[in-house]
Amino acid sequence: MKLLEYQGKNLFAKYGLPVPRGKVAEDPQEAEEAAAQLGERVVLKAQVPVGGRGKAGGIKYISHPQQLFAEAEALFRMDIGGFPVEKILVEEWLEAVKEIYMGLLVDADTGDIVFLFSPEGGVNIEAVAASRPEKVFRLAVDPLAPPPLYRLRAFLRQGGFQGKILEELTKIAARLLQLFFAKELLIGEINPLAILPDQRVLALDAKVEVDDNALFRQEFEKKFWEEQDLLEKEARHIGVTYVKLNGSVGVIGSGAGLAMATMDMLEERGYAPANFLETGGGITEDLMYNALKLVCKNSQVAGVVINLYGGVNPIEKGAKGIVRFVRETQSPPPIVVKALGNKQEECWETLREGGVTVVTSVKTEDAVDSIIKLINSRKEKGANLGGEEVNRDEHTA
Amino acid sequence: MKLLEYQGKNLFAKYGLPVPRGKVAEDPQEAEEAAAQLGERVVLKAQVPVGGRGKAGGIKYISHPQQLFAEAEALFRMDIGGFPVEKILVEEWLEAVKEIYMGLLVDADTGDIVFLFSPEGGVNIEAVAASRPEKVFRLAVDPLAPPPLYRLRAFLRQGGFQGKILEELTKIAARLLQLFFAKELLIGEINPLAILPDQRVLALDAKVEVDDNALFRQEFEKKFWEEQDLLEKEARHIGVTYVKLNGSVGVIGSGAGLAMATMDMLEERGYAPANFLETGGGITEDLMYNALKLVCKNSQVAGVVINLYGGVNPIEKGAKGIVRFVRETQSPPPIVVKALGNKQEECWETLREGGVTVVTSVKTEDAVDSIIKLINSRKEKGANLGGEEVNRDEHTA
Amino acid sequence: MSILLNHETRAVVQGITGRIGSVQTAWMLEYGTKLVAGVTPGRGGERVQGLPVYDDVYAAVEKHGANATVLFVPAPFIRDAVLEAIDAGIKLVVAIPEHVPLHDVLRMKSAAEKNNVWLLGPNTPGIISPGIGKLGIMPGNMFMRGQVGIISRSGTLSYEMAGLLKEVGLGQSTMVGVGGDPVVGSRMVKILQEFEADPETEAVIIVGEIGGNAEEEAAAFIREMKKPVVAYIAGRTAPAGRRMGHAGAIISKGQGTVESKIKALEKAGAMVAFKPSDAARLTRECL
Amino acid sequence: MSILLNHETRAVVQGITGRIGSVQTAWMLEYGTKLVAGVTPGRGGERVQGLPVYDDVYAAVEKHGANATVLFVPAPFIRDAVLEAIDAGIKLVVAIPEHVPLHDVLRMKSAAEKNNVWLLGPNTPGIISPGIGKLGIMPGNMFMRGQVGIISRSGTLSYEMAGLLKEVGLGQSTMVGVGGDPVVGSRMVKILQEFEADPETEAVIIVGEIGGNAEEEAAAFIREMKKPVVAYIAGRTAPAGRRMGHAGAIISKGQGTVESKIKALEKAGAMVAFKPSDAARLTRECL
Repeated sequence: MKLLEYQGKNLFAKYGLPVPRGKVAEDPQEAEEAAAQLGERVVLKAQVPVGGRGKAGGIKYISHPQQLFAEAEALFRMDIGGFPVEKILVEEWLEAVKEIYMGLLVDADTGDIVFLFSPEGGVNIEAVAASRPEKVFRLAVDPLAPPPLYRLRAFLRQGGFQGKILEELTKIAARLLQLFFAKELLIGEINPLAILPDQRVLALDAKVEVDDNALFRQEFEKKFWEEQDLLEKEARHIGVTYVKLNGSVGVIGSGAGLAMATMDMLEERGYAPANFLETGGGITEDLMYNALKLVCKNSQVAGVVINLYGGVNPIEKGAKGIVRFVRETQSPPPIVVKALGNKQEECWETLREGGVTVVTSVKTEDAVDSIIKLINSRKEKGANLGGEEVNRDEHTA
Repeated sequence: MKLLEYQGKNLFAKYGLPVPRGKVAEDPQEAEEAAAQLGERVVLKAQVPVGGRGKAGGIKYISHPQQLFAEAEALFRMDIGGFPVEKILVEEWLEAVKEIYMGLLVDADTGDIVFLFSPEGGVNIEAVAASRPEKVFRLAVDPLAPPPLYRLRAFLRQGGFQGKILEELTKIAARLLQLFFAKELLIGEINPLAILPDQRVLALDAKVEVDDNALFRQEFEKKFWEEQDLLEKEARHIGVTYVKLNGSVGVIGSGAGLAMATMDMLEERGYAPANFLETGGGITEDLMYNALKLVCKNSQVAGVVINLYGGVNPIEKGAKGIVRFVRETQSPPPIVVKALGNKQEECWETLREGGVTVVTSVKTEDAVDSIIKLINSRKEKGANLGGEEVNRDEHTA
Repeated sequence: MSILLNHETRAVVQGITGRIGSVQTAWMLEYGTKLVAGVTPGRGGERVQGLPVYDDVYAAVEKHGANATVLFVPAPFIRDAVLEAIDAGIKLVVAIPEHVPLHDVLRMKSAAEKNNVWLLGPNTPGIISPGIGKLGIMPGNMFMRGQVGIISRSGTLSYEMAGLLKEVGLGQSTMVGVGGDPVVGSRMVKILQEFEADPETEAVIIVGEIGGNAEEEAAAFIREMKKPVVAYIAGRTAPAGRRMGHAGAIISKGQGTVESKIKALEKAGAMVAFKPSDAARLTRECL
Repeated sequence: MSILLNHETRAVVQGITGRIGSVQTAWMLEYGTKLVAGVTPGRGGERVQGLPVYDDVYAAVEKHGANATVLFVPAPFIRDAVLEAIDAGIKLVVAIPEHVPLHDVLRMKSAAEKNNVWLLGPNTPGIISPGIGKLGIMPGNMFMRGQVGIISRSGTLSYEMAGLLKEVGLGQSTMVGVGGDPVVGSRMVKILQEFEADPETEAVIIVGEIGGNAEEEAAAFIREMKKPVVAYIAGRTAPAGRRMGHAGAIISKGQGTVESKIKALEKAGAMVAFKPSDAARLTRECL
């Protein structure tokens, strides 16, 4: 979950990281009021959870108060990277004599936390990293023994700083590190970290990504996910992972890999998936019922293929949820269930008794072929409930 | 600085360590009111900063409310180990089915922190430690890597506990450890830690000693030292260490070892020191003036021997303070100053010009002999200012 | 032979008193796995599925010589449970749960590396050496003893792959689930090295998916391997920028695509299959 | 020769920009000590007493090959300053300040031990090898090069002892102040071992005081020593249960008395003097 800039800056301030004076506004009127407290020259910054905002025109520098209302109005009409601008951060306009990059992130390949630092920060940091990598300094951070202040100081000294400014940077680095560990961030980045003409050092931007898995023990001022797609929100509530796609065949898998493979095989047969839905390891009768209901809320869905393994999941209970859905739903779409593993026979029996098509083959393509066949036959014949059995490969023990 | 039991228990409670319900009373009336909220059977515990309180009669078990007032009155009349009872802790009376000892302390010899634990706690813990040392378990604690919960659990299991009680003890141990490090304790001890008939585990006593040197960054609810000797309190204010003794010769040293050696040599000559005063490394003109004034407030003082080295201390400045004291005081006692090290000549000159007796020998016994001689001659002749010079051993460079 | 999990393995079940822990213990025992004890703090002295329960892992090591553990501890508590197992001297740690906070994973991984411990997961089906035992949640009936090693980032797809191999008459030496999280305890390449050194294993199947660069990293070693490697990578149709169930399954800034992985693997000499059943067939053909 | 502080010593002064740090740097330089740099965070780029000032110890090590440090950092900050010096590879750390919180001392000591670093103090006058240099606050004029090693828990008494030795014509190889706190960085016995091994040292004087059991612990080694050991223990007249200036100078529960120390030392074959001038005389007699 990415925080918006202003949320990140509030978090920064809480951990003693210096940020500019500023206020969030939700309409041009509020923006004008906020600016009145900040002085003549201010910056308006659209609050959207995507990068490249500056290049998209989402940042406005205001040198005359009379320009402000119109510019704010224009910003609130914008849509950046698919996100409508609903909030603007109004900040004092500060000019930097030097822009620095400082960031903590996780290198997923190695599992290391890395502290990145460059005395040449700002919008072109990626170009600097590519063309002059010697200007980007890297410190591996052991999560079991984070570097103390003095190691950070020696690290930052490589950027060519000394004395008071170095001390200021060291304190900021230590606080960023403290924040990163205390709030279990995935990313904590300051770019630019600006040195002002009066030698103050301030974080002019804040990029913070938090770990959804740690939210049970971490508080943040706003749960950004609440603004996601409604079906995805409902999926989270049910306890499954759902990603909406553009095809017509609903997909439910009891694991992420299996669900993706099912999608891949649909595509191989010339069909597109309507969604990705993964149950995880918590299948119950209710969960399966709710998952199927969720998938079928998408009006594009012409049929659903369900691919399950009984390992940690009690597929015999999942079967009951599927049967209940079919029974309680008026003209449900065709459904094919492939289910193997622990208690597979019990699962099959429940499904067959409930009139659901069962694939006992180990090949996912057989389940895909079966649902395609059912969808097509439904199209031809009109609305019939599926009740056929596909058993091309019943070697499974 | 030792905390009183109730202060220690308040600290315990803050760190999630379970303690009995209780309240502090400053007179029998308050004790009765406190008891009324706690039930029929209560315990009255005298709050004094010394051990052996139980054996001295400082703990009273009250089974009938009508006994309470008289017993409380009796306690408030007591004096335990030289401390008058000014506060009583009134607590619910709990019976233990088992008494455990748990303590964290510093082994000064090795510099290790040790976690001590015995399933046979209670008043006889020292006897248990002496006669059955295998019943006292010891865990060395590295201050750079304190043991995590799981190590504590395995450690405490040695006491023969398992299941729910072990889990409860483990939590208590972890919290005691957290408190010990968070508040930088010198001692954090629970004896007894009681298992009650209902399987609850509670700290029935609290022995907490805090580090005076850490008080600049630690807050405690009450600074107990404020109740110390008045002269010692003033000494702390001036910035020196003062210990009142029973003799007649005031001693001031610029180091603890030197001051003690001076006392030892006075004793060798048959004289007793009136005090120990050590300046530490912060000598200034004012500090020396104030130190001398403090020493002379003790009416027993018949003379003062001052023993200084100029290393970190500017003895030439100290000399000015001595001279000022002599000049400003009406009939000051005889004073002898031995001073060596950096800027010794400048120091001697100031003293001599101020009419103070200087010993330039390196032997402390020469300074001791000199002050004894002055005191005795003063006794014989009445009150004269000392002005003689003792130079038996002037090899010093 | 087999890798990591063998006849010397004496395993403990951490979180045995939980619902899933208890049920899975029964399945593992039924499969013939050598489980010696369970551990749940606060529950020492009980018995679950006939196994003694201890309050700590040290006790299971002292009393039963336990050298492996499988964890059904809830995600919020798994970090300390894993650190305890490592501290107690356990050398194979199988962390089943998903939704483990990343910072906890980083700490677990760091401790495992410092102590030369095999940490599988989190978010793994576990490990199975058919005919010897299983530490994990995989359905035993899908697997069969044989000469193919499987490394999988997905639980369900590893079961499917085992079932498909059985159809072509092949069994497995060991199936290792590395876990579906962005950061997992053991690198795929390390497990490949174990399979290359194992005399029983004659071929290796990699079941990969989008996200990360484990497959690309593995490719560098495949180049040097004597044994044939077959791979299937799931997620050809997954949209960029979306997490596909597994926290680690995401194409981010153009990194971790199926194409990049296939390219690296093919260049290194691995055979890449378009679907799992093709991977089984290709493996049959090269043995 | 000398111990710990010798001709190879290249020292840095941490806290050089403070009042005491600056004054003592001048005294140490005047005494001929090889000081290569000062360190104060936030003051890099300045010069004090002609020495360059850096923001961190690592820089002084990189640029000047510093291998020792003397600290005039205020007590609240000394822990991190010492840990930094150790982390930067410094092998002799002299921590002058008193009133250092005990938990900080414990951390410093633990780090020093893990890294085989000599930590003197806190609350030490420092170390002086007359004729070579001094890292500390002792007045140089009291000391003279010679063949007696001094180990002292007290600063002022060590100066007095050096002055008394001079009177009887003896100088010192090295005087080591271990510090007056209840827990100090280096054990007296370790320093005795260094003196025993040092060819220049012909006798050792221990200046002890009440409190702790450093002298008792040293006695166990004195028994094995070839060189004569003379001791003086201050505090015969100190009352029990009161801290005598030094945080470590306290007779607590009957432990740490002068009698106990004298008994242990005499039993081990040391000569125990009743006053410092006797110690000087005894030393003279046995050389």
